[in-house]
Amino acid sequence: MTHHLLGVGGTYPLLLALWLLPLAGAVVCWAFGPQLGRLAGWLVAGLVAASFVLAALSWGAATQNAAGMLGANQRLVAWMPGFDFGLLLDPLSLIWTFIITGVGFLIVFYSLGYMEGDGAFARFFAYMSFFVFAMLTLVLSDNFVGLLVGWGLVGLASYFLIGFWFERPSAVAAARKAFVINVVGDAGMMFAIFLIFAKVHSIGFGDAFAAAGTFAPALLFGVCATLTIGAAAKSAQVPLHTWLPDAMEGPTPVSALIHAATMVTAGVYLVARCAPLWNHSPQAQLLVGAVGGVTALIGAVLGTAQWDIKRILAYSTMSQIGYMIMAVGVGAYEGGISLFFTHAFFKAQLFLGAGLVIHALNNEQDVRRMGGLWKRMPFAFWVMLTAVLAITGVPPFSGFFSKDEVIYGDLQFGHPALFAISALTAGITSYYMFRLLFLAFLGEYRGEVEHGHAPGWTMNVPVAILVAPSVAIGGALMSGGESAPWARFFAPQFGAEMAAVAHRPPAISEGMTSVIVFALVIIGFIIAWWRYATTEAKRDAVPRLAGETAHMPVVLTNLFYVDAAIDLVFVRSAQFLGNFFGRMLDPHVLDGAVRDVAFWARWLGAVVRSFQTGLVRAYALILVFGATSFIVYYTFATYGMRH
Amino acid sequence: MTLPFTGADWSAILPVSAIAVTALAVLIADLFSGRNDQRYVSIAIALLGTIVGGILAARQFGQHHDAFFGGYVVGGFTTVFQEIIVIATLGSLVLYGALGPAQRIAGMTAIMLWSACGAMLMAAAANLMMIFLGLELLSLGLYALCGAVDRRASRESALKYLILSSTATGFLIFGSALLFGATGSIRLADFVNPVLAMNPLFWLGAGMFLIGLVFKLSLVPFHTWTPDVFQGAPLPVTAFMSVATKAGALAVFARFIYAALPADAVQGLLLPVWIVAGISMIAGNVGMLAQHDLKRLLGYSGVAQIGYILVALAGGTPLGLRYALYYLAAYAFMNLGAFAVAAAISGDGEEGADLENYRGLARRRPWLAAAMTVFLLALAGLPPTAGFLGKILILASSVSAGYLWLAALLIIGTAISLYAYAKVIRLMYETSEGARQALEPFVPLAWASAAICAVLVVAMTFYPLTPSNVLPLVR
Amino acid sequence: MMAVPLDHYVALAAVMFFIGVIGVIVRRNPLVMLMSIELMFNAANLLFIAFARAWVQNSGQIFAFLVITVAAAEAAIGLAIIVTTFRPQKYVDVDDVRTLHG
Amino acid sequence: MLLVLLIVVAPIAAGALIFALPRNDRTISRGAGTAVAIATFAMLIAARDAQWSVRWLSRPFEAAFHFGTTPVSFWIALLLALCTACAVATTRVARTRDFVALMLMLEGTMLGLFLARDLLVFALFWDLMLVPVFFGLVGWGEHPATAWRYFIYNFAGGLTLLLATAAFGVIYGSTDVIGRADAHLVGAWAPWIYAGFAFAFLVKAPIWPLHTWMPPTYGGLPSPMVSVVSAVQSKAGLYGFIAIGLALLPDYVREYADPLMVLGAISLIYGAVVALVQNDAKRVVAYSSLSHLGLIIIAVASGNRIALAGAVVYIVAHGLFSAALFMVLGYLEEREGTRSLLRLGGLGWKNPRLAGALCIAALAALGLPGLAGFVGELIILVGVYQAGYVWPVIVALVGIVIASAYMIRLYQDLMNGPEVADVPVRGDLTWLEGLAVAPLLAALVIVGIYPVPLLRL
Repeated sequence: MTHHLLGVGGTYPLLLALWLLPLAGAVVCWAFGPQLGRLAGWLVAGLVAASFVLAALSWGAATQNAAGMLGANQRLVAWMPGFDFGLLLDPLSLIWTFIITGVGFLIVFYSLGYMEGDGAFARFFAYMSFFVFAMLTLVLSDNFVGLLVGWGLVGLASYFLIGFWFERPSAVAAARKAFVINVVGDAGMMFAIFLIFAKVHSIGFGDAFAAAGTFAPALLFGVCATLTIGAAAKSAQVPLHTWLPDAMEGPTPVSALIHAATMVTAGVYLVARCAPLWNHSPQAQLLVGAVGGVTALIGAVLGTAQWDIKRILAYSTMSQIGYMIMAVGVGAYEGGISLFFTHAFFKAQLFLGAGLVIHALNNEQDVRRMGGLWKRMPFAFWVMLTAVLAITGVPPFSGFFSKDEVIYGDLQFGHPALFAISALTAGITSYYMFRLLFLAFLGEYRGEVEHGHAPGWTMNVPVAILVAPSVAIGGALMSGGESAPWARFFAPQFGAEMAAVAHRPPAISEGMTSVIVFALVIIGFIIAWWRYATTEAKRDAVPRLAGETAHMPVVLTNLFYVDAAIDLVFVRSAQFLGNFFGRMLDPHVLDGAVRDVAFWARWLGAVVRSFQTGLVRAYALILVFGATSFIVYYTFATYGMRH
Repeated sequence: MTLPFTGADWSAILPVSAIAVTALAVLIADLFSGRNDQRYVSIAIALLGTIVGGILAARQFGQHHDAFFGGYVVGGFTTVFQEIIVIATLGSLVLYGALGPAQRIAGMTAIMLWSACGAMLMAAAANLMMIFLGLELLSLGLYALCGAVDRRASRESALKYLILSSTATGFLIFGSALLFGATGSIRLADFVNPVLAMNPLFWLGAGMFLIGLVFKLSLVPFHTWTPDVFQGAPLPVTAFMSVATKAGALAVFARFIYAALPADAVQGLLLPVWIVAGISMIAGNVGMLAQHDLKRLLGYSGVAQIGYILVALAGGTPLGLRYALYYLAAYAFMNLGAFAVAAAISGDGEEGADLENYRGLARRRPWLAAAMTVFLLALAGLPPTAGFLGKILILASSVSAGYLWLAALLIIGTAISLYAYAKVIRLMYETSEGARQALEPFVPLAWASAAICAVLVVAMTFYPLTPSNVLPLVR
Repeated sequence: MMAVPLDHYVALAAVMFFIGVIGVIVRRNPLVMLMSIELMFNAANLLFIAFARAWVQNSGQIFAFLVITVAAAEAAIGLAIIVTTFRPQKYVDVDDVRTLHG
Repeated sequence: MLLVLLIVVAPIAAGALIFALPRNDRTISRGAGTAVAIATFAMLIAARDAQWSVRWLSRPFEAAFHFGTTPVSFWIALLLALCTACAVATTRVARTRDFVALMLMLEGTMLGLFLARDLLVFALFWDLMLVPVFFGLVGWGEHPATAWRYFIYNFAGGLTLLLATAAFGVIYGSTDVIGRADAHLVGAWAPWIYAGFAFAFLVKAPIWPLHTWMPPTYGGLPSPMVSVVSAVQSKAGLYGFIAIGLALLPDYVREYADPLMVLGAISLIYGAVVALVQNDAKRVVAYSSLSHLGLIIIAVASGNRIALAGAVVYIVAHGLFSAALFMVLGYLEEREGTRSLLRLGGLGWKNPRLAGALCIAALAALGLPGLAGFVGELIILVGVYQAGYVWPVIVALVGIVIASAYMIRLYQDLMNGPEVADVPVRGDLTWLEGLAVAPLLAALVIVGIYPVPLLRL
């Protein structure tokens, strides 16, 4: 069992700097945006780069493993007993930090060109910088509440960036949806925190994990399940995935950074971070694995039915994250993280490549109105091609190794059903990715835009840079199983789990699985080719696509009715209740009761006044009536007393 | 032959006689004073005399003496009631000075002084004859005062008051006769005889006697005269009635229940009174709800306020009497203050009675409006006024005496009453076009008395002057 | 010893008082109402006298005299008020006097 | 220490003095009002642990004009002074002089309430603080019926409080008990006394179903006053539960915790779903407070120490963000002449500062991690769960989700979307307005990061 997280109270000031630099950037850009102008972008890029450098410098500190204490630690503030806050940099958070700041830097740099001339240039970079800060908060916290804070703040940043062009009602709606669903996740995590705190009286990871063995199974499952809600909401897992496709309303760089590379993988981070909890709860592992598997499949299936280039990528992201979640769920932490790592590169590359296309075609996103672009923008074509090969897991591209680990992990950890699902998904993935590639780049151009504006170097350079890792990094780090640098890097963190499974070898070897998966990938490719890339398909593409659009299975066009169900069950019912209470119960029943009291008081007053007829004799009569009742009382009271 | 009375006896009635003589002085002075200043002469003399009377009465505080064979008790709470009556008289006389055109008011002033004497006699009376004497002296004066203005309403109020009040008096003396028959004595002190506790004649007598008192206290269902008479009578008279009559009757009632009842019969003997008090607290307050005439509204309010005071007495505890006195004093200031404001905004006639004339007062005369607000809040029992403290004292005594149901009725009644009082406040402070623009004249006397009352009403909250060692001197 | 037992006086007084009360309620002429009130007073006087005799206590008799005096004064004021009230019209009827109500 | 008395008297006296200014004065009264409020803030800090007392009654029970803060009331009082200063600084209503005077009197009376260490004084100020608001509703409110509903509803509560106070005094012998640890009342009467207190507190908070006076009142009052009322006056009831219920009658709070918790939970959900569909911006906030106060009631009912610490944080947090929300909405209404979510939209383009202020306040209200609201909610629920109540925690979490929905809706409908043609956009926040809201927002951030002082009970 790894007790390496108990580093509370340590000091590592570098960590503070690397954490707070982006925040400074955000504040400056937010406050002095107009004055800064284009400088804002460069400032943010510089600061993110700086914190990347700092992260690189802290490699040693993060990987140090002295006295059972892995990583570097910086304490921040203590609210009250049990509420100690601190930062933690260990291999896990280091990897995320690298991606957040590294890929983040590239994308910010890319945005310099992409957001060129936008009305709210500075605001965009303020948000981006704020997002980086928030994401760092998430991965660097050494306790659940800090994690939750980051969790909420990235949700806010994503809200701002999805709704960045907030004059668009669709963007506003998408932002609202994303935010609320993410809050559902936050609520789930809060509940997990309550459960944990009630048990261990601390919010620190260390205390919770140290005590993980002592949790009652039901309690532990509860904790993991509620954490899973958080992970599902943030990582767009079924059934809380519906916000991710809509999130594509945001600018493309945002989709690349937040909704592909980093934020949506927070769920993976969460499960990996809480490995000690999951390891003690097989049911929880099964739950998360199942969620991930189902999401991977559904995402892939829905990806085949999309026409919007960014939505295709969004569903593929959802599917890929499904893979990761499944992997870390079943216990193949390295595998999941490696897929996250490589995915960050090639998915960012895909989005940025798509961004090149969209930018060039004046925000045209429908692949039906693309085609033949490889002639117009060969650079984009090659970029996309490499990325597609990477994501489909064609050796020796990086995706091959990571996905291989993930899929084989299912078998290793004894989940053949999940293995089947993920293998199938791999095939579908290759189908829809090549479909995208063929539709966009092969054949004849089907759109109207004659010559959009060509992307500048600030956009091309980052994409070019990304090509390298998405091609090579898998082979460089992850080939060679146990002895691979990747495995050795994570050995101190997840070594125990790996060892736990080492002694039950699955039925078929890793090589065998690779062959099966690759065969499915080929099949997917062939179908895609046959449907979209044969000469006749290319010739009469327009009517074919129209026909396909018309005959698209309704269940797919309605996205499995998940949106509709959520809308009906939660949104509509809440609004109904609200209207009933606010327009019916409140004014007419509750307040009505009050008004009735007033009414009866006035009525009583009228009764009293009705005796004031003004007639002396009537008054005398009333007087005498009163007197009589007195006399009667005083006459008979004594009788009553005597007998 | 020599009279069987000692000098102490004469000195006991000195305050009353001082005021009575003052009344004569007013009449005489009126003959010799010039046309345009006579009203002020009358007022000045009357005020002077009343103040002297007040001082004389105050000097008796603590010096207990049963004058005239125990028929006239001074010291103790007599003094407190007499002081309240004196204050009421002063306040009302001032209103005479503030109101109306220069006219002969010497007569009214004198009559009011004599009525005050009657009330003061009631406060001190310790035997049935003295009670009757005081009551009639008070009432006869009031009949005249009510009808003293040449207005139809005024005459009507006088007639109603005359007939109803005399009827009630009839019950009172018939009751007195029965009491006399049951006990063979007219001294209240002789009624404490335990053997009477079971005597039906005594019970019946006490009952009919109480009818007379309850009428003067204007508790439901003996209240019917109150709204009409309050509305019809001239402003100063209403002010005087609202306090002095009640003070006198309350004094008699207090003496009756504290000093004149066989201990083990008190509960049963007084139950009807508590019941009508409870009814009054509700009926009086709901009666206020739809009124458009300030005097009428205050008439109904008086019905409820007396109910509150009786709640304090319900326990029959020494503290209860103190709180009743405290609340009565506070009530005197609230009411006199309210009437002073009314006088200040009525020119020659009775405009001060019509609530319409209060609309937007805050814009024209902010200070008057503020003072009126204080009085209304006090009547509603809101802080920072004596009304608030009085309420809590009354609640405390009723709770400790176990009369929770009265406390509950008090709470309910108060909640209702707020609506009526706050309605006037809102009238004064709302900014509507309907409000009249003409600025009310500055009336020094009325303003002064309003100011004094306001200050006292607030001050009494923070320095509750509840007269101590009252009860030992009741008998 | 007394010729007529005390109860008779009490009964008579009660009857007188009752008649007085009824008179006040039913008659519309204020003068008659005043008379009825006098009747009530006198009922009380009768009681006072009777009881004074029974208890051999003259304070009762003094009380009776006092009541008579006061009643006279009351009648005087009452008449004055009635006159001023009904001066405008030829007949007297309390039911006409009802401007103040509500 | 006389300073304590001064804290209470100064604002009231100043309010009275302001009437001496010329009738149509604006700037002087506004400035003076702000200065006085800030002065009270400073005096509060100076006199944190000081007390001042003088005998009031000796019979029928001991009572004293006894002032001094308790650990809880200190923060509420500070909040009050801060809100008043901010609200008065930018008052822009007809008859400014009178209004500012009222605001100061409101502050003074409420300070009296929160500094009172004597039940009777507490009851006195409880009724007294209704009066300025009543005048505010009469003189500046939208329609008179509101004034009645507010005044009589709360006065009814005040009366039960009065009766309970009297009974407490008679039975315990003294009302000089607030902030004393040893004063516990038990016996046959105690439950009824607790009931009397509880009714007053529930009306004041308000808690469902006694809340119907609140939406019209918050909607009708001019925004400077409603920001103070919603921020602080609504806390009087909760403070009562903490300082009187839990301190003097703990057994009965515990015994009747479940009904209290049910009411709190109902208010929480009820307010949230109603806020979800309101189209009047102020009413959205009004119903949201119903929901938020429900959470605090749950915390109080749980009686758990951590939950109470959280309740204090949340009381302050809610004060800050509701005050900020109402002030910003007030600025908005002054500019646009309407506060209907249906008519407004897209204001964010032209008024970034306005949008920013509203955004921060709204985010704090929906409990965004990192802001004060979150701290309160988290710690409260941690405590409530620790106390063994599971279902209220779940209800609260549902409420938090709905809160995010209606607050985001509020913000987006006003600031986002296409600009609406027919409403004029009259300029962004002035520097003064910005300066007035800034302290509240800053406090939200600070408390959100470092709530430690508030957590020391």
